[in-house]
Amino acid sequence: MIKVQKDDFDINKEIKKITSLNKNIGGTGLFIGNVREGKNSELKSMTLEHYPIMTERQLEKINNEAKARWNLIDSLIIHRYGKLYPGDQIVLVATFSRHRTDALNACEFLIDWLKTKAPFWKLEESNQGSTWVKERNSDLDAANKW
Amino acid sequence: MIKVQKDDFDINKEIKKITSLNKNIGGTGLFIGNVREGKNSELKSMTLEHYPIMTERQLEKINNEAKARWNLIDSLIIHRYGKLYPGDQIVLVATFSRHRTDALNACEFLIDWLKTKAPFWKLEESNQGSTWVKERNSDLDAANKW
Amino acid sequence: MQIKYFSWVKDQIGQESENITITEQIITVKDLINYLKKKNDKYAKAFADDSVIRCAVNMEVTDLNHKISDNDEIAFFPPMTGG
Amino acid sequence: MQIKYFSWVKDQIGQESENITITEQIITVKDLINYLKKKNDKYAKAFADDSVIRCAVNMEVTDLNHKISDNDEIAFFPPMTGG
Repeated sequence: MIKVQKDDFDINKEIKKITSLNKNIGGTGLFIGNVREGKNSELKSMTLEHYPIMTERQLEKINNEAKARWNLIDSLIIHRYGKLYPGDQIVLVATFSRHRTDALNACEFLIDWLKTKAPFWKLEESNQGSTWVKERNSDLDAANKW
Repeated sequence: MIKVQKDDFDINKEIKKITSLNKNIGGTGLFIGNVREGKNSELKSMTLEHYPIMTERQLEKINNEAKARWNLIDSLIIHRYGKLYPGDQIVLVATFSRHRTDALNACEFLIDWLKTKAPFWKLEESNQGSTWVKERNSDLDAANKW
Repeated sequence: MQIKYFSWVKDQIGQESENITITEQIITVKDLINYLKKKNDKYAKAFADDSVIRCAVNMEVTDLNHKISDNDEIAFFPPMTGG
Repeated sequence: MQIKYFSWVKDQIGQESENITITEQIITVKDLINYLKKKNDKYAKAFADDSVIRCAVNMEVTDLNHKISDNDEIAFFPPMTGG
């Protein structure tokens, strides 16, 4: 399932919604991304812009790719947009499988692909002004390894 | 932190306790293990036996190994013992880092090592009787790859 | 032709989206960029370096040689930074 | 010497732990196993195949050649299945 939303999420509730439906889930892999404050607490806020509808479609595609590559019982991507503050949750990726290897690999794959293939752009706001976050080469490498 | 307990745990609360203390956590890797019902719903319950004190010591050692190998801000292992039922949570491994790569690798490492190095033994109870779960070669291979 | 802009491309051009009717012949995304660059300095600056511009046609990421038509929704943005 | 048993080793021997005083000379874990096997059939059966037995001395996993003394806590169990 794909959710693109402004609101925060409760990790436990989101996971339980899925694990309570299937008692053959043996392993759940999860990744949660949070807004970092920065070295000298310089970040005041971060605004996530996205491309509505395309975002959902891209996440769906990435999710389908994960389902094709690994044996997953289910998977969940929640991605927030709008104005967020240091410590806030940005993204949750969860993969549910009979065994841990599929869950963990698919989870890493999903977050790696999200980084460079999901149409989000991050504006970092500090006392020095606002800056759009640049693409990182390490993220490109991580996406290309799959 | 290491917790060996009979009681269930709330994933959200456990994660928030740590992320709320440090706003430089950018990535949290998580693995949750659940009791699987089995192909024909044959599993009625599973009793986890452990070796008190040694369990805590071994988990601490494994956790320290993860901290030595990756840049982690914090990490958490919760492992339950006693009688559990299909769908119940058995174990939570959480790794907190500035960046996702450290968090995800350390998380996989921890669960791989737990499988063969944490003194737990699982008794599966079904209508056909009780059987102690055997060591899996794939788990040995996974532990040895690190 | 519906055009959308995101991130600093939007900031530089000064608007999120626009509808344009094109009189001259435009076959590819690249042609559209060249057309826009001639409109004014803002566009010229935003599109000064093609290599940092990414594009989607009808919400599918494409390269700049992709063929486009009047009914397409074209979007321009810098590399995505999700997750 | 305090001895603990877990999982099917415990089931076969029929108890979780015991305190034994050893009269004959025991140097290694292996010697202790051989001593226990002579006690009765339950022990003999539980320890019939060394290769499936794991051991901890004072809560540290060791091999069967590890030296032990009277004050040690020795534990016998099958391979661990955590997680």
